Amino acid sequence: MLREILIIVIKKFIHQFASPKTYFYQVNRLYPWLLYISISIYISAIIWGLFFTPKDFVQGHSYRIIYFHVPASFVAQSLYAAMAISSAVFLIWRVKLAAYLARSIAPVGAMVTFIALVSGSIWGIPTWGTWWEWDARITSTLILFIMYLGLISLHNSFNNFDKADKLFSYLAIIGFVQIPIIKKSVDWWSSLHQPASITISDKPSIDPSMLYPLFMAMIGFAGLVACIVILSSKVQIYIREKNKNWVKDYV
Amino acid sequence: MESSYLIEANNLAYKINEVKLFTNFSFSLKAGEALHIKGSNGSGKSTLIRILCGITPSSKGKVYKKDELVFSYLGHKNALKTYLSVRDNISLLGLSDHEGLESLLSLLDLSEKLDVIVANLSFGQQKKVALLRIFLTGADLILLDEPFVGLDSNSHDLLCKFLEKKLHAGSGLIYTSHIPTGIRSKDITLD
Amino acid sequence: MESSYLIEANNLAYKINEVKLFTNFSFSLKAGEALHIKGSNGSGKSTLIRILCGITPSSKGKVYKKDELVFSYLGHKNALKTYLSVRDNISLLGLSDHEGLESLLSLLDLSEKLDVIVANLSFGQQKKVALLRIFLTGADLILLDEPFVGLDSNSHDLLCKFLEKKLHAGSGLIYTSHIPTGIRSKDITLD
Amino acid sequence: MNILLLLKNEALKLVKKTRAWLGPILIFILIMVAFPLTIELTSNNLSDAFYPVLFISILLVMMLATEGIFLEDYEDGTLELFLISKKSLSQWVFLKIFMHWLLIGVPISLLGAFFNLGANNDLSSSLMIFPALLIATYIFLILFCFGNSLSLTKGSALGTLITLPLTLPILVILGKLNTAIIFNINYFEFLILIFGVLSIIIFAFPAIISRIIKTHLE
Amino acid sequence: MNILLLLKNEALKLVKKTRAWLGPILIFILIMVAFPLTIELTSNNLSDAFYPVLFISILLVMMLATEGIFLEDYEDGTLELFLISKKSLSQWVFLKIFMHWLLIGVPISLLGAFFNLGANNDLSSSLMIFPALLIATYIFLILFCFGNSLSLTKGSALGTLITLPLTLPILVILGKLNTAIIFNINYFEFLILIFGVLSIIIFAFPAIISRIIKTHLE
Ligand code: HEM
Ligand SMILES: Nc1ncnc2c1ncn2[C@@H]1O[C@H](COP(=O)(O)OP(=O)(O)OP(=O)(O)O)[C@@H](O)[C@H]1O
Ligand SMILES: Nc1ncnc2c1ncn2[C@@H]1O[C@H](COP(=O)(O)OP(=O)(O)OP(=O)(O)O)[C@@H](O)[C@H]1O
Ligand SMILES: [Mg+2]
Ligand SMILES: [Mg+2]
Repeated sequence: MLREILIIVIKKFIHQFASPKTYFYQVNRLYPWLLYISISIYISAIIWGLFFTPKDFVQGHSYRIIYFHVPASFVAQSLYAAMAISSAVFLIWRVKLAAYLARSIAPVGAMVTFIALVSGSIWGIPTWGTWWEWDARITSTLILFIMYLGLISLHNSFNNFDKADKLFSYLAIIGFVQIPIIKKSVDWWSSLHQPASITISDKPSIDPSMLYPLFMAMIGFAGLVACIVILSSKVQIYIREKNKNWVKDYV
Repeated sequence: MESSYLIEANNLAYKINEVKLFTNFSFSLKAGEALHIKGSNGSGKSTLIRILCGITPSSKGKVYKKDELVFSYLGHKNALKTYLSVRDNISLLGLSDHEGLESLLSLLDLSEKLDVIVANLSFGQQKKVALLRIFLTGADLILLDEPFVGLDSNSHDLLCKFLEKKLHAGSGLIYTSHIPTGIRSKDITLD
Repeated sequence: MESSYLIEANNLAYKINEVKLFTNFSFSLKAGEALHIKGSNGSGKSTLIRILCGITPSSKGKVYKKDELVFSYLGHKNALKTYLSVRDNISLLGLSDHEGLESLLSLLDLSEKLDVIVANLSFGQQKKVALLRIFLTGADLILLDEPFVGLDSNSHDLLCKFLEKKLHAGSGLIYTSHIPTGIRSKDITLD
Repeated sequence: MNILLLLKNEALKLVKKTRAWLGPILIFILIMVAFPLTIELTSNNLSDAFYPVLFISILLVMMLATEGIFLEDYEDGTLELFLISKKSLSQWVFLKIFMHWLLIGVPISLLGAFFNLGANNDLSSSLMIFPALLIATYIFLILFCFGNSLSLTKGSALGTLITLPLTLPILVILGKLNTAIIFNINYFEFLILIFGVLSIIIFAFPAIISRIIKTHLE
Repeated sequence: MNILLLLKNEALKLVKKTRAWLGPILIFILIMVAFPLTIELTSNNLSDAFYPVLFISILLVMMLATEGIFLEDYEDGTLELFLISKKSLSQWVFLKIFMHWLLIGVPISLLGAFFNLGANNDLSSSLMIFPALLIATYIFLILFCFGNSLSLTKGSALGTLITLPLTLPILVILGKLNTAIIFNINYFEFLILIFGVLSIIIFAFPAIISRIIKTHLE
């Protein structure tokens, strides 16, 4: 008896919290804060990294693209994880908001993955002397990109949103297997790409003067991407619920 | 008593992309009864039958079926493999040893077509093969979506007779048809 | 005079694998006349129509057509691309600018379905789209194989009216149907 | 009994539809016969290129074999009937995949081992590649079925786009296995690895696929 | 005008049916991306295997692109309507093949040249391979259409079996051309050879194919 009441209460709570409307207004309050803080972190990281760290022993100035490349590569995968989790939440608890979120992460993920690919390619020209190499990590990043595209086109090809959400979620969850593969690819396969433990210079671990700004850059970048996800999710909520009264009122 | 009904629908509604196809559809069907679903083209008859079968979920409302209800369904599609012979198509459902097969085949004028591949049959003959498979499966409830389409008057009468026999024997029947059938049934119209 | 006939068939016969389907089929059709081909399932009606169209060659006999006869044909298959919208299917025949399109669409209750892909239409709606394309093509001779299948009574009447108007305007019509149609026509029965 | 009927049905459908059954096998033979022609070669080059071509063509042929694997049953209404009959859809999916493997995957693995004999003139490597191909064909079949079920009504382009990322890791492992065979090291490690993958997905995926198909039928 | 409508129709059908259009292109990309992964590579091996894989996959992809090229129109009744309309069937076949080439053959030739850049890092060989691919894709398309028209209702296995012997000579010439490019000799000789083949079959085959289709419709 007590347990049932408890379940009902929890369900009510989840329901309340997971209503697109609540989410919409909460996120609206959060958004400016997140945006300004992330921008300032990212900009200061870049200023620190670009102007106040020494030139790399081997690569000269070209290594500074790291403040772009590593955050993008990292966030590209994290976004996928977030999307897969959202999808699982949708499939298990039928929370509509989770499906909206998952769907809105996909294009952002594709974009960030694309940035990772392009920045890596540009970086490859001075360092490896080629802009592309069929190496495991690079290829698997390309695959991640294709995966995002596949998810988006899967969702777009159904005009019945209910169906589209379910199918999207199944695929997103199954596709998660590639994340560990990307992560581990450098260790499992001999590869041109930087393994996690070895740095760009010949030193055994990354120099703190590079590490701290890199760390900051990653946080700032992640925050910025989160802002874009928020925007994208608002668009998604608008598309799905434009017939609902609260959306009409809001607009 | 609930349990005297074969199938019961309560306030069914169906929306597709937020457009209502039908709302508030309720009925109940006892053993031996037939229900004729009428309505113009695109009014949602086929969709309704699919909801009753449990293939499509309804947007609102519920369908109650008797426990362990065995039912068979034939939609606009015949579910025949056109590249297989009539015999193979029947044996796909494990019905090739059915004792009633021979007589039904000759009734439907299909005896000679047993080894012809379905693609080489005429439109009406294909429908008859599909119906034959329904006849052979014993079912408590038969759902047919425009079964009379393409049948000549002879086969039409045969189908009616068969269905009436089934009704007598205590099965239920739900069907759609744009042409009069001659089966005594409750009508219901979707608009 | 020969030339007053739209189409004339002389002693047509058709065998398939040396089994006769029909023999000695003759008729002639003047402008303004309709011919209703009757027969049980599998008697060869569709085959006959295809022979008249010139798709299938007959085993014996000949079909004479008026010079430069323009004719349109709709068989059991709708010749629609189900993955394209109704609009695209119409424009495949170059008919999307036809002035009669709008009014016909609303008559057939299809105005709202113009951008729906054909696969998402109901059975009867698909038939109506196929018929719509026939309506839009001006032809001296119309050959229809069971065009009334799956149509609700409203659309059935519309089709009859349209065909009668065409007959008045001097077209010829050859069709098959298992159900009574209400079009005044010569009958001929294949057995 | 029931399972037997299902198996028999799938076999009947597959065999009678030569496009679905003989087609992929013929195409595989075509590739393996044609590819040496495109190389102006010393046989050294030939055996260099042999394994990549073998793996890629197996991938492709499995893709072909599963093209429209559920589409026919979806379009002609068989799937709806099946759903109504209260039999287990995931069991049916499993049996369908299994039948495809038996009738296409196994012959192709055999042929692959045979062609390996031709290209490398080496019996032991053929014996080593055979079980790997057996496993790989099964895995590919399952993955492509997954993609095909997702894109059921939307054509196989989408299905391919979806499945592509999932098959690549397997290809990479096959590449490793190839090296392992050539240098005769670690062979069993990689074989066990793909076998492990197979044993995870062999039952899990049919269940997922059956849920996806149900979603489509709604 | 009439021709324009036909062309527009074929383009519309092909593009809307992504399975027929994007599918083959995607599969081509898949192969070219996947095959390096199967080689444990020094980039030397990679460019050794590149050309065979390129040619074989172009052959395959053209086969896929033409699979059921006439079947759909046959099954849904469009072909009958066409026959009645007194338009030239062989013109229609020609336009259909041409449209497939434009929408699938050309992109794939471009991609092939591009991947060649990736594998060999050599612009001049890419520029040389591109026209050869353009011609080869057209020839393959025509030949496979021929096979498909023969086996129209009987599935593509038969069609493949029929076409296979016809495509082999082209593959051999492509192999020669490949050597010609690498050693920079005789390139134009071979190019003119396949161009000659194309110019013979480009009009002859549509006429033959249209007769075959008519026979099927009877
Ligand atoms: C298109 C080419 C490239 C792609 C797709 C790519 C992709 C990636 C990915 C996926 C990561 C992992 C991020 C994470 O898990 O946190 C990464 C990290 C990294 N990449 Fe790249 N990369 C490319 C080119 C390069 C180049 C040319 C360099 C420099 C020589 C480079 C240097 C690094 C470094 C230093 C890391 C951080 C390693 C760590 O500590 O984990 N990458 N890249
Ligand atoms: N995905 C979709 N998008 C838009 N409309 C759809 C979709 N799916 C179905 N419909 C519409 O829903 C209706 C379904 O009709 P249904 O097939 O149930 O009709 P019906 O009553 O059986 O008609 P008929 O007598 O012609 O068989 C049609 O009007 C169809 O256009
Ligand atoms: N290849 C073949 N092998 C054997 N029989 C065939 C073949 N092709 C056609 N037939 C037979 O020829 C007849 C063709 O019938 P057709 O389609 O003309 O009939 P119909 O009068 O239109 O019938 P319906 O009213 O059912 O449409 C059928 O009996 C069919 O079985
Ligand atoms: Mg219907
Ligand atoms: Mg007929």
